[in-house]
Amino acid sequence: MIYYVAAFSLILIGTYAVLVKKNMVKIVLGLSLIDSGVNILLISLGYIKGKTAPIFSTPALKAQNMVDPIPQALVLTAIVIGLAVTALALTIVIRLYDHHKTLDISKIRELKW
Amino acid sequence: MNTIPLILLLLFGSALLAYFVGKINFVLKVGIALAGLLVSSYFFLTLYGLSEKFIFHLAGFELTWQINSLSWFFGMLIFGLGILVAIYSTVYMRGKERVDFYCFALCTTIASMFGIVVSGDLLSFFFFWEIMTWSSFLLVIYYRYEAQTAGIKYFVMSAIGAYSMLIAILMIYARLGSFSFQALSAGWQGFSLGTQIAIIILFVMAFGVKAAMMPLHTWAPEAYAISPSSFTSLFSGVLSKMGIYGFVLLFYVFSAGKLSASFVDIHGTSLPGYILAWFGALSALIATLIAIVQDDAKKLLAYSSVGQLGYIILGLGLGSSIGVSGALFHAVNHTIFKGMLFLAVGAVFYRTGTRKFSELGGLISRMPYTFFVVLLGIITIAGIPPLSGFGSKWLIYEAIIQKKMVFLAVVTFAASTASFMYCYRLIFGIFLGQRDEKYDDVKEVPWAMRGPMLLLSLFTIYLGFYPYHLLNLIAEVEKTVLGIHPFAYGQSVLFSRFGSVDTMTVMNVVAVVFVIVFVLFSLLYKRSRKVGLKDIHTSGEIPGEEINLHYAIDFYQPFSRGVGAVLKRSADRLYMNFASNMEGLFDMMRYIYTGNGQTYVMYVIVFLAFVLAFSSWLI
Amino acid sequence: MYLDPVLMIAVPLFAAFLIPILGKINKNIAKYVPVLVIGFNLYEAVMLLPVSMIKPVIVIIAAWRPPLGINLTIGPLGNMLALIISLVGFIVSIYNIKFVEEEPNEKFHMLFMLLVAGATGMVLTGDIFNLFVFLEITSISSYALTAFIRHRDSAEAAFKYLVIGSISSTFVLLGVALIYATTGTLNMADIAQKIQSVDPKIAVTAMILLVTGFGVEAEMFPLNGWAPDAYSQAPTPVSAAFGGIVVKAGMYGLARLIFTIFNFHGIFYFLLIMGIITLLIAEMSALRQKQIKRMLAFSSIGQMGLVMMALGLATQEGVVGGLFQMFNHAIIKPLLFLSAGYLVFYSGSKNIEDLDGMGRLKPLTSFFFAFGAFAIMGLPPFSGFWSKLIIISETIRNGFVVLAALALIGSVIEAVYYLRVVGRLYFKKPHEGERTHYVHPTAIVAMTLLTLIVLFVGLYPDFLMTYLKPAAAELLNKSAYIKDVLTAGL
Amino acid sequence: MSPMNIIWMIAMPFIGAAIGLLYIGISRNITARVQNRFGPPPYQNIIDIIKLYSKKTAITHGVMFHLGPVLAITGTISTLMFVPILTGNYPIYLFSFQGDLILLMYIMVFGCLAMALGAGQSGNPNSAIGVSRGLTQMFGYEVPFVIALIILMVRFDTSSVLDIIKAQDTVAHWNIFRSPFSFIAAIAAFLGMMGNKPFDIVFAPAEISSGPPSEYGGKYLALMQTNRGLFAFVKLVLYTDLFLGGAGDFITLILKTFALFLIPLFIGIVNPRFRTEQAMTFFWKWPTAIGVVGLVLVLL
Repeated sequence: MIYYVAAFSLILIGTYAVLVKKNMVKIVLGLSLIDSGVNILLISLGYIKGKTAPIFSTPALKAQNMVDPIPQALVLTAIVIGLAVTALALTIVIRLYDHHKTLDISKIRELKW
Repeated sequence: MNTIPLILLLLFGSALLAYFVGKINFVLKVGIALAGLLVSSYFFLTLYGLSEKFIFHLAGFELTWQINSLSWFFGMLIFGLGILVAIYSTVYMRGKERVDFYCFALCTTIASMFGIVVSGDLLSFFFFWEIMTWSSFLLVIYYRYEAQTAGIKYFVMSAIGAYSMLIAILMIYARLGSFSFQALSAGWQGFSLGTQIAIIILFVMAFGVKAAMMPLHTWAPEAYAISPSSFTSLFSGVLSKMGIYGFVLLFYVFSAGKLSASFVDIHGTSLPGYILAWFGALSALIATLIAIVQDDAKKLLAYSSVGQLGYIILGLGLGSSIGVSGALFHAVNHTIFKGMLFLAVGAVFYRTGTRKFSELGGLISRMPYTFFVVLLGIITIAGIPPLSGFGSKWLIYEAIIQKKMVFLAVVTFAASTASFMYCYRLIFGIFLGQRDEKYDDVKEVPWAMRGPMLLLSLFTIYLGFYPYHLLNLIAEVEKTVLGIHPFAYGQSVLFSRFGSVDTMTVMNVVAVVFVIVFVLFSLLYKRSRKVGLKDIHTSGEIPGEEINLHYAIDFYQPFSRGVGAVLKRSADRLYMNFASNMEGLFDMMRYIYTGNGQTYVMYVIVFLAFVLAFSSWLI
Repeated sequence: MYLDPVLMIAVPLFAAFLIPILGKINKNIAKYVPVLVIGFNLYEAVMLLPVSMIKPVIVIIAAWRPPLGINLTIGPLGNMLALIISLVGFIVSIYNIKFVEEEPNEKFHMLFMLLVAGATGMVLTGDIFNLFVFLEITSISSYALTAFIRHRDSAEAAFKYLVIGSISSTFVLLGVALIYATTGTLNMADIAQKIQSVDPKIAVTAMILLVTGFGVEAEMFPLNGWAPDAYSQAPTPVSAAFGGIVVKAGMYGLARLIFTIFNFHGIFYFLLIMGIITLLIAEMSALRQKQIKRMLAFSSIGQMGLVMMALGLATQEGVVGGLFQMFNHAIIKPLLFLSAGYLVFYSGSKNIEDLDGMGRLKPLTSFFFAFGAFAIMGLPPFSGFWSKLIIISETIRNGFVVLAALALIGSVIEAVYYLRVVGRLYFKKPHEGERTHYVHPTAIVAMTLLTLIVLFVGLYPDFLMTYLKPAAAELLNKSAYIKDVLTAGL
Repeated sequence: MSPMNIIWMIAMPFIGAAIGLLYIGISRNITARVQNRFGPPPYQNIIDIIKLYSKKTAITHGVMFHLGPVLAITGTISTLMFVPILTGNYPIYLFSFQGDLILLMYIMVFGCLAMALGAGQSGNPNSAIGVSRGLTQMFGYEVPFVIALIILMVRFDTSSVLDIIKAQDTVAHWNIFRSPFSFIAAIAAFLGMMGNKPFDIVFAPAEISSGPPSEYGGKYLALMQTNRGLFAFVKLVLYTDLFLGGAGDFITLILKTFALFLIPLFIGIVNPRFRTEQAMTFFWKWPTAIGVVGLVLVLL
């Protein structure tokens, strides 16, 4: 349960940051937070209390005793994607800062209407 | 191979060919266009009296192309004027830029008009209708710098009309599951009254725009004035007839003459027809009043065109055989005289470079042939016997009075009288009065331009005394397609229940009297001495040669004072205001896109929250 | 004869990462790689077409049969869209050969191929998580491409796009998570089968999350804030690719979700209404745009609104119309963007008012633009006519006369702003100043190809309709889809 | 076609012109008497015309200038051919079987328009102004005129003049009594048509030096004057046919037409001239209103 709470609070905090914070770095941070939240959520979906990692480390280990492996695979992918997005976002933020000398998103609105 | 697709293929093919091959030289492109037209009109002539059908499937819809007497009748107008215009263009367009483009658009327009009249189903009708709209739009904007607003206005009004037609067509399709005219006329009575009203209104919007019916006419004056004159004559003479063709279809083919089954009758005409007749009559009157005060010859003719089309619409609305015959007869006349007049004005423009009455004058001795054409043209347009305009107007008036629609008759007669005024204005402003010195060297236009005009004037004389063949054709149309019992007519005698007129006698009387008087007058008395136009009686003052006393500016000033109340109001201004207000309103919409990334994210979140909140509705 | 369809994704991906290496060897090779690779994709898509029309091609990867393994499901719909994507990609890559001069151009080609690979993957995959992954590949390459030109505005547009896009992809991931939590599977056919037994509240929540996520790519109002900026600031071929590829893939995701996976009828009405709202607002916003590409972007949104409306009808004919419209839009909008790109290139300004008199200076490019404008307005005999006709016809047949009328009002507005631009091109006097640029033949080839397709489809729509009908049927008949996928490899 | 008819056809224009000119001469006398002076003899106009015909110089400004008067009188004679002149025992129908009222309405205009064209080529701005005024006024008076004719046509359910005459077999059946509204409207229009005083804006000698004919002289003017007389006669005969039951013989014809002729004359003597737009709008007020009442009555 605690995982769900953590996941959702991360998502909410991230969303808050994206919606309210003017600083673009903080927005990117918010995006990362949302990502992490969702990842935790995914992991916790597959987590079953008292089960072990889905690796056949010992022959005695049965599939019933493992947690669901698929969410973990998914999360791995998602993390990579999230990383890529964050990296790209930060480069763009750097470029924006170069051009505009500010990180305030509300001041960067040359494209409108 | 079936002839109808062959003709269409030929026409569209020559359009494309003229465009692509025509890059090489002038003769080639005009030649191709003309040859394509001539060959296809030969094939068209072979279709006379036949009723062919060509059915095929496209995009899952069944399409029918067919020829019957009605389509032949309108096809005759298209090809007749089309060829003359093409011949005229060979000289008129020489030396102008982008002639290939012109030829392409001209051929496409003619092809699409032919497509319209051979359409046996609503879908191909709409298909060709749209092609006609854009190809004629291309010609309207031919003079690039000046034409933008006129062109866009034309296109937008046409688009509104066409889309309302589309809705009507698809409403019919949704109910009948078929686009064909036959299915429609069979299934018309199954529609509820509301559907019938909606369909009629939507169709009338579409056809009214093309037929320049008041108050949907506002595109016409500008578009007519701005397009090349050679095309304008086709535009006004034939293209606007497509609207008339549409009205014929709507009132006599689609509804199969059963409108009175669901609507009340007024004076023996079903209510929609009666309303249409009023629209026609008011168009005739108001457009005529506006035409009188124009200074631009083509605008004058444009308004006059609106007025004359009003007569045709009026005749169609009446619904009796004599009214419909009058309307179709007048349609032919309108094609002829509008063709003549626009070509003649084009000829004047070709030589002088202006169309304004205030700048022209006294060209009669310089361009006598053109003058003659205009003279016959205005006599026809005014409906004065013995030329053909009288015959059609006579039929329409008889039809109105037979139905005892007295107020309609008053309005129509008044419009007709008023048309004398602009007729005179047209001929006086250009050909009579004193001539400006700079036009002293103006020459008559070449024969390739004179020929088409003179040919058309021969037609109006011929139809003036012997309309028998044309009436036969019209009677054939009425019998076979429209389901109306044709009225009685003789070789040259038109009968109504009311009275009759013998066009041959009228023509003979006028001709004989004229010849006698002319001969007596010219022979018995001494030859007259000719003096210049500026050698006039001016109460002692002797104005110099260079002073031009041509009375052309504000010619009907007292008149415009008298009817100022009518002239002051303008549907055009109303629409333009409406359009700019709407545009301002629409413009507000783009402020949704604030440019702030966070706002956009906010939209996403709000959207999500909103949909989640109402998610129970989605289940 | 077609090769393994996996290659349609694998080859562009592989080539994409090969390009930087090739670029080291010879700068010029990089230019031609995309043409070849996407040409291969096009070949594959065409060759697959007759096969997939009869029975969906299910490619099982690594011998894990559905629902367990990841699989590609190439039904008529997926194949059609793959065809559209590779066709547009191919033509745009021809155009790219000369147009993209800005350094580092091999990176551009790399990203472009990633974009195509991602979009192709989206339409071919049968796995919902893969759908998400490919969506991300597409989006990330789009963000990067948007920012490709080193200009302050491009970066701004890219950032907005990125923020909205990544938020929305998070929603997609959340939706996937929810689905997985409740059904325990990621295979779309399997989900479709099992979703029946899931609590509808959860299912609907998952659907809304996914619809929101894909709605961003599909430019649904109000999720389309990124579109005008990104379209107008991205390099021209990228704008064309947005219109022809990214949005199509997004729309495919949306359609797949609501037709195949979920089973809620309310969503169709919702889509219908959102479609008309999107259409109207976009057309109204486009009316007074000052920049040509921004105007085209709004027009693009409007077209997608029409597609949504058609899909929202959820009838065979309606969906055919919607797919037809997607095809048309995918062909015509690149034509407009590509020609507008050259016009902008000549005039050196993105503003419409600086395009005065281009019709005289650059007759060919202006002709292409005017042609595209006429085609997208839905005038016969161009292809746009048929799709619009079918959509409006279906709308009216289903009794939504008012919606049809509103859509047509949108068309009238569209006519006004397109004609204004065309008018400026042809009527106004050109500005002073010398222009020495010439259209490169590759660009002419690209635009001519598009023009010919438009004309051919317009004159002979049946050709396309025969393929669109099974595609629409696939969307509407989910049980057949489920059966085909789940029994594959048996 | 009987020889008698042919003779009448040839003779009638001359007779008509003579009568018309005589009326105009008499009108000059009457006007003079009212103004307390002696006018010229009634036949003065005819003498004038003969003099003009025999004048040696004739100046023309061009083809249309030449053709204008010719066409004008052609129009008038053609109109005459379609008006039944005498009914009774020795009828003079000419061609009136072959045309109806609508034809008459239009063919009457032929002459006016031709004259306007001729005047147009004279190059004199006064002529053009006159024409402009004339057409404007014509638009005015045609409205009540048309209303009057429509009342008659609808009432008798025919557009043939002969049938309308036939319906007025006794004095009590004359349309002047049976359709008074129509008659009033028609008479108002008649004032305009005749161009007498309040409506003489076309010729207005003091303003635009007699307008359209101002450049005409010699044989042209002679022809125009002939035309004027003949046209007056035609109109009078037509009104007689329509409202006074036609005429059985020449004496009746002359009495009736002269009576009609006096109406505009007397009105004209005591009235000043209208402005052009006043003249036009005048016809749209009372005459039209009265006509509309007639229209409503005939419909009921």
